Amino acid sequence: MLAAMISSIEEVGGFFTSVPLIVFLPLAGLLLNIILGAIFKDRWGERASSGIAIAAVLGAFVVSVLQWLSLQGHHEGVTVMFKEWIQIGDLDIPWEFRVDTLSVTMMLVVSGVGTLIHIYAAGYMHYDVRYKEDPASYRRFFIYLNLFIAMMMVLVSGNSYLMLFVGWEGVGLCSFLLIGFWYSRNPDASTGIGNSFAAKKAFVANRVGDFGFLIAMFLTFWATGTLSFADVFEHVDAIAPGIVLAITLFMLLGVTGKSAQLPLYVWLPDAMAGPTPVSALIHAATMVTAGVYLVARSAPLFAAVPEAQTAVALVGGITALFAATIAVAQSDIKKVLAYSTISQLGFMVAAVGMGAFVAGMFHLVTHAFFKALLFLGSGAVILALERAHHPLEEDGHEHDHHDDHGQAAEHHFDPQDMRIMGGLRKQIPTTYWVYLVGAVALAGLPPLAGFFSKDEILADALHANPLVYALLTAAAFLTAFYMGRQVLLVFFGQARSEAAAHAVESPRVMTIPLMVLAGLSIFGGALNLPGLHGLTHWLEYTLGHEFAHATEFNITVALTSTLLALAAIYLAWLLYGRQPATDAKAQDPLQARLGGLWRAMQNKWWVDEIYEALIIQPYRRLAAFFAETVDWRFWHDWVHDSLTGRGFRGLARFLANPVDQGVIDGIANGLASGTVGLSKVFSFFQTGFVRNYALMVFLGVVAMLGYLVFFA
Amino acid sequence: MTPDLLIFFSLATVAVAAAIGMLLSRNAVYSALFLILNFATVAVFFLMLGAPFIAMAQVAVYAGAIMVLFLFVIMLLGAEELGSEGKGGWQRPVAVFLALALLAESAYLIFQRGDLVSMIQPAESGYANPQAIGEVLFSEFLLPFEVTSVLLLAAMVGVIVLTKEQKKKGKDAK
Amino acid sequence: MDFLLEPLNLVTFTPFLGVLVLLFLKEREDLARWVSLATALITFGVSLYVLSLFDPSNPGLQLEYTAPWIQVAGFNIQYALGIDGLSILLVLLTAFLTPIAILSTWHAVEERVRDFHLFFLLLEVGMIGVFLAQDLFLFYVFWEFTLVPMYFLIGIWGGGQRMYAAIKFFLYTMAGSILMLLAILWLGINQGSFSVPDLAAMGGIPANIQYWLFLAFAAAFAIKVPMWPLHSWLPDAHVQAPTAGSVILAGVLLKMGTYGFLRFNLPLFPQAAVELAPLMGFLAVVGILYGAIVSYSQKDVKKLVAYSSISHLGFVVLGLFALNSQGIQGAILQMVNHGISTGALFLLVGFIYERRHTREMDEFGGLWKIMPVYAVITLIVSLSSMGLPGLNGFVGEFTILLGAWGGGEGGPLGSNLYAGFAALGVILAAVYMLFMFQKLFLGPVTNKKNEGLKDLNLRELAIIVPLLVLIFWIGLYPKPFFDLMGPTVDNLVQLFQSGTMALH
Amino acid sequence: MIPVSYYFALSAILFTLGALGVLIRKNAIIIFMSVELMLNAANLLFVAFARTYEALDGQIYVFFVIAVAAAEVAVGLALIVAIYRSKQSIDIDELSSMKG
Repeated sequence: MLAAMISSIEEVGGFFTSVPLIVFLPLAGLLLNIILGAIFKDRWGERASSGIAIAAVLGAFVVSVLQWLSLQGHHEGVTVMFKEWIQIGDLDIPWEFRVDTLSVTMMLVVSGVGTLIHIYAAGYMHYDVRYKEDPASYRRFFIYLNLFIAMMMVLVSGNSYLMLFVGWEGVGLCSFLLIGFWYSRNPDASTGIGNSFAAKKAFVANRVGDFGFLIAMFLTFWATGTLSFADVFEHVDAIAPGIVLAITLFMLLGVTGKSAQLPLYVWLPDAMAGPTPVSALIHAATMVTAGVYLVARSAPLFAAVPEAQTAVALVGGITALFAATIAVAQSDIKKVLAYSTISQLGFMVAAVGMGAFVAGMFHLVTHAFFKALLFLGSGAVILALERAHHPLEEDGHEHDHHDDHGQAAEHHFDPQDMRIMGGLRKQIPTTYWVYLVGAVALAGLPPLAGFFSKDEILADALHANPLVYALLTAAAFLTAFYMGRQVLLVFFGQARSEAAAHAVESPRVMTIPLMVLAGLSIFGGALNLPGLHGLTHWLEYTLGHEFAHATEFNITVALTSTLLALAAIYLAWLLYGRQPATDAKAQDPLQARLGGLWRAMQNKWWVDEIYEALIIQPYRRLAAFFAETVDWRFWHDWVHDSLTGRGFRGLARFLANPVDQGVIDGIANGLASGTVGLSKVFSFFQTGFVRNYALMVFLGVVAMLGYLVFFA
Repeated sequence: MTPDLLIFFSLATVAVAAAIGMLLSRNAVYSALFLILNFATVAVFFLMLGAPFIAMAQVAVYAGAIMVLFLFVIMLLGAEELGSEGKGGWQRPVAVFLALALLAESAYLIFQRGDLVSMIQPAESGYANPQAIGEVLFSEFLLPFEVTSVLLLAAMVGVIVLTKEQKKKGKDAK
Repeated sequence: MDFLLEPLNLVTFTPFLGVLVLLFLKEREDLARWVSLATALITFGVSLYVLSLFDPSNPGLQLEYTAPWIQVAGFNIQYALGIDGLSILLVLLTAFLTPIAILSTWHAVEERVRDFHLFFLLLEVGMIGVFLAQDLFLFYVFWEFTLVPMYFLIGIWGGGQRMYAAIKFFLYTMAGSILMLLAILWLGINQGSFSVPDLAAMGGIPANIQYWLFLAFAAAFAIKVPMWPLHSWLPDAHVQAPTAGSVILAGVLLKMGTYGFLRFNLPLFPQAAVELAPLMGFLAVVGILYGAIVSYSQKDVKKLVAYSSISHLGFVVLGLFALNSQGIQGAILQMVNHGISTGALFLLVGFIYERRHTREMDEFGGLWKIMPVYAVITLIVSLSSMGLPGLNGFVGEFTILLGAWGGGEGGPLGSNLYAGFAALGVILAAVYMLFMFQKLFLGPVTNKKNEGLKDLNLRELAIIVPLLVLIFWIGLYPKPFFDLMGPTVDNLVQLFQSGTMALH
Repeated sequence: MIPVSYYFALSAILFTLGALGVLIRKNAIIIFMSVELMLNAANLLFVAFARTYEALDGQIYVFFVIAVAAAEVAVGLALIVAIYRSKQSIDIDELSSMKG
C-alpha cells in the first residue's frame, strides 16, 4: 500500500520504496498505543505499551538497515517522492525522502540508539512512574517517544530544507512534551526549575533558533528558487557571496538553538528535568545533533563562505570550553553530563565549521553511543539509589530499616546528587563497568571510540584554525577531568548515604542495552579508523570528495591529547580519589583551591540570571506595560472611552445646556415659563381621545385641501 | 331632464339618505342596514359607469361579506345600543364646521376646474368587462395582486393571533 | 422560480428558510436548536454542492447569478453573486463553522433560545452574502447586514458589560463603513457601474484618486480585521460575546476585512495597492508584534486569544500586501487556518467557562491531570496556532513569510525587514501560547474547585473533532486548498507584476 | 349623459358624511362603518374617472381597495372584539390611555 502511495522513483532496485516506513512505523506504533489504550484502558498493560513502541522503532531500524543495504549498490543515493505538499507558483515543496549515505547514517544512529533506549526505558519507566505516583503515564511516555522517533526520521530523511525544518520543529515539540513529562511537579530540588518551565524554556529557545532557520530558508528560496538540497547546492555559485554568508549565519542561529551552542544553550541543562531515557535519546544522542547534521548537509553552502565557517568553528570551540568549565563544578550527576553534551556538541559544530564534515559526523555517531550509555548509566545509578531509599513492594522487604526515615529526610532526598553517592562500584558492578567504558570513551583514551573521533577533529583543527585547536584541546583536558571526577565521586570511595550503601542493581532489561552500548563505545572507533577511513569513503558519496577528505592521522595530536587526558584523570584522582570524601556535606576539594572561579563555574557563570535580567524580565515588563498601560489604560480607556466617548457626550451636553442654564440664564427663565405654557397648550390636544386625534387629522386634510384649491 | 339624470338623482338621493341614516341611527344594526343600502346604490352607480365587475365585487364583498361580518360582530357583542352618545362637547360643532368647509372646498373645485364638466360617454361594448379586467390584473398588476394575497394571509394570521391571545387571557383569569 | 435554485442563491438563503421556520417556534426551545442546527448543516451541504460545481482551473467568476435590482437615475445596481478562488474557501469556512458554533450553544444559551438561533442564521446569510456579492452596493448591504445580528448576539447574550461592547462594536464598524460607502458611491457615479468584475476590468482610475479610494475602503476593512491601531473594539467584543459569537466573530467576521482587501482594494486599485503596500505592511508587522506582546500579559484566557487574533491577522494582511502568489495564497489559507484554530480556541475556552464560570488563568493550573483529553486537544490547537509544522498554521505562516520576504527588496514592500520582524512574531507566539498552556494545564492542581471537573463529553468532542481533522488535513496535505485558489490568485498577481514594473 | 362633476359631488358628500361619522360617533363599530363609507366614496370617484379617461387603472385600484378593505375590516373587527372583551365597552372615549 505504501509503495503505491509513492508517486515516483527512478527504477534503481533495492528497498528504497520502503523508506517512508521509517516515519510511518513509529507513527503506527503511537497510534496503536493511543487507540488500543483508549479501548482497553487498564487492561492495556505496560508490556503491551512498551512492546508496541519497541517493535515500531525496531521496525524503523530494520528499514534503515535495508536502506543501508540498498545503498551498497547505489552509492549516489536516491530521492523517493512521497506526496506533494506545498505548491504555489514557483514554490514547490514535495514531501520527498532523501536516501543517501549521510541520511542513512543518521537513520541508523537514530533508530539503533533509539531502539536500545526504548528497551531500557521499558524497564526504567516502570520504576519511574511509580516513584512519581502516576503509573498511567507509562503509555503516554512511549507515545511521545515514538512520536519523537518519527519526527527525527522526518528530519534526517527530508530532501529539502523545509522538510528538514518540519522534523526540526517536530522534535522540538517532542522535546517540550518529554521535558514536561512530569508536568505537575513544582520547582524541584534536583533541577531548581519546574518541569513545565524547563519545557517552555526549551521550546522558546529553540524557537529563537528556528527564527534564524526560517530566515535562512527565505533567503535561500529567493536566491535559488528552490529549497531542495541538490538544487540549492547547484546554484551556490550563482548566489551573491553576501547572501550565502547571510544564509549560513542565520542557519548558524538555528544550529545554536537546536544543538545547544552559545548563546542559546541554556535550555539543555534544564531539559534534564525530563526522564533520564529522554535525556539520553533526545538531549544527548539524537535531537541535539540535528544542528551538526544540518551543517554537514549544507556543506557546499558553508564551504562557499570562509567567514561563516570561522564563525561556526569559533562558536563550537568556545561552547566546548565554556560548557566544560561548568561541567567541572556541578554536583548533579545528570547536570555534569548535560554540560558535557553541550561541550561535545561544540566539538562537532567546530568540526563541521572547519570543513571537517566527516570528523563531525564521526564524532556525532560515537558520541551518540557513549553519551547515551552515560545517560542511561546515570539513570541506572539514580534508580539504584531511589530503589534503595524507598523500595517498591515488588522489590521485597530486605530494606525495611529504611522505613524509619522521617518525612523530613525523605523530603531532602535527591537521588541525582553525586555528593551522597560514593562506593557504588561494589553495589552495582554492571552499571559501574559500562559507565566506566562510557567515561573513558568520552575522556578520549585510546582505543575507545571517543579517542578516534575526537582526535580526528583535533587534527583537523590544527590545520584549519589554531585558536579553535587550543580551545578544543583545553576542553578535552577538562572533559577527561570532570569525567574522572564524576566516576570517582560516584563509584569509588565509600558510600556517603544510606541509600548509596544499599543501592540496587537494575534489572536486565536495562543493563543489556547498556552493555550493547558499551560494546559500541569500545568498537565504534572502527567506523573510521585512521588509514581505513570507512566512514569517510561512505560519506564521500554524498558530500563529494571536496568535503569528505580523509584526515591524516597526526601522531603528535594523538599523543598530546592522550597525555593530556591521562594527566587530567590523574589530577582528578589526586583531588577526589586519593582521599575520598566521607561526608555528603563535605566541601569539594576544588572549591578551596579555586575560590571565586569555582563559584562562577558552579553557578554556570550566571548566564541564566543574566538572561533573566536582560531579556525575560524586560520582556515581561514590556508586555505588561503594553497590555495594561498602552493598550488598556491609554488606548482603550482613555482615547476611546474618555476622549472619544466622553468627548462626544460632552459635546452633546455643551450644545444642550446653554438652552437650559448657563449662558442665557435670564432668558432661560422666561423661556421656561413659555415652554410650560406651550406645553399646556399642546397637552390640551393630547387628550387621549381618539376622536380628537381624528379631528386633528381631518382639520389637516381640510387645511391642506384648502391650500391646494385656493392657493396652489 | 334625461332618464340618465333622473336615475342618477334618485339614486344619489337614496345614497345620501342612506348615509345620513347610518350616521344618525341610534341602533348599530340599523346603521349597518343603511350602509348596505348605500353600498347597493353605489353598486348601481358602478354599473352605470360601465364597471360591471367592480359592481359585482361591491355587492359580493362589501354588501355581502363585509357587512355581514359587521352584523355578526354587532350581534356577538350585543352592541346594538351601546351607551349614550352624550354630548360631544366642543368636538361636534367643530366637526360639522370642518365638514362644511370640506364640502365648500369640493364645490369650489368642481365649479372652478373646467375639466370636470366633461360628459361621461356611453361605454363601448368591450370596455371593462371582466375579461379585460382580468387581463390587466394578471399581466400589468401581477405583483400587486400577489402582494394583496400575502396581505390577506397576514390579516388572517393577525385575526387568529388576536383571538388566540384573548383565549389565553381568559384561561389565566380562571 | 428557477433563480431560487441557482446554487449561489441557494447557499446564501438556505439559512433564511431556517429563520422562517424558527419564527413559528416561539416556545419550543429544544426544537429551535435542532431546527437551527439542521439548517446550518443543510447549508453546509449546499456549500459542498457548490464546491462540487466549482471548477478550480477556471480563474474567473463562476456560477454567476445576476439580476437587475435598483436602477434609477443612472445608478445601475445589480443583484450579482459569483464565486471564485478568492471566496470559495471562505464560503466553505462559514458554512462549516456555523453548525459547529450552533452546536456549542446547546447548554450555553438557555434564554431566548429561539431568538438566538434566529439571529445566528441571519448572520450566516449576511456572511455568505458578503463573500459572494459581486456588486459593490450589494456587498455593502450584506456587509452592514452582518452588524445587526452580531450586535444583538453580543448585546443580549453577552457577558457583564455586553451593552458597552455591543455598542462599541457597532459604532466602530459603522464609522469605517461610512467611508467605504462614499467610495462606493464615487465609483458608481464616476465609473458608471457597481459591478466588481466590470470595475476591475475597466481600470483607468487616476492614480491620485485611487489613493483616496483605497484608503476609504481600507478604513472599513482595517477596522474589521482589525489592524493595529484600530483594534480596540476587538477585546471588548470577544470577551463579552457568548462563545458561539466569539467563534463566528473570530472565525468569519474578521475575515470579511481581509477578504475585502483581497476582493476590492487589490484588483480595483492596483497602483495604490503597490504604492501603499509599505504602509499596510508596516501596520501589519506592528500588529503582529504588538498583538503577541500584549497577549503575553493577559490574565483572561479569552482576552489572550482575542489579542492573538490581532497578531495572526497581521500575518494575513502582510501576506496580502506582499502582492505575490505565495503571500496571497498563504494569506487566504491563513484566513481559513485562523478561523479553524482560533475558533477552536474560543470553543475550548467556552468549554472550561461552562464548567467553572471563570476565565482567569490564575484560577486554573494542572488541568492536564484532571481533563487529559481536553488538555491534549488544547495543546494541538495551541500548537497549530503558533505554527508548528505538520499542523495548519505553519503552512499559512510559512508561505506568507516567504511571500513577504520575496515582496521585500525590490518588491512592493521594499524591505526584507517586514518579513524579518514578522518572523519574530513566530517566537513570541510560542511565548504567549505556551504561557497560556502552562498556566492552565501544567504544574500541580492548586485550586480545589478544579478537582472535580469532568473531561469533555461526546457533544463537545463532536464539536471539536471536525476542527482537529481540518487542522491536520491542512497541515499535512494543503494541496487541495491551494489548488482551489491558485488560478485566481495567479491571475490577480499578474496585475501587480505589471504594476510593480511601472513603479520601479 | 351625466357630467363627471356630478359624481364628484356625490362622492364628496358621501365622503364628508363618512368623515362626520368618524368624528361625532362614539360607537367604535359605527366609526368603522363610516370609514367604509369614506372608502366607498373614493371608489366611486375612481370608477367615474376611469370611465372619463377610458382607462382601466381606476377600476383595478378599486379592486385593490376592496381587497384591502376586507383585510382591514377583518383585523379591525377582531381588534374591537378583543377590546370589548378586555374593557367590556367599545365606546371610543373610554379608550383614552394615550392621554398625554
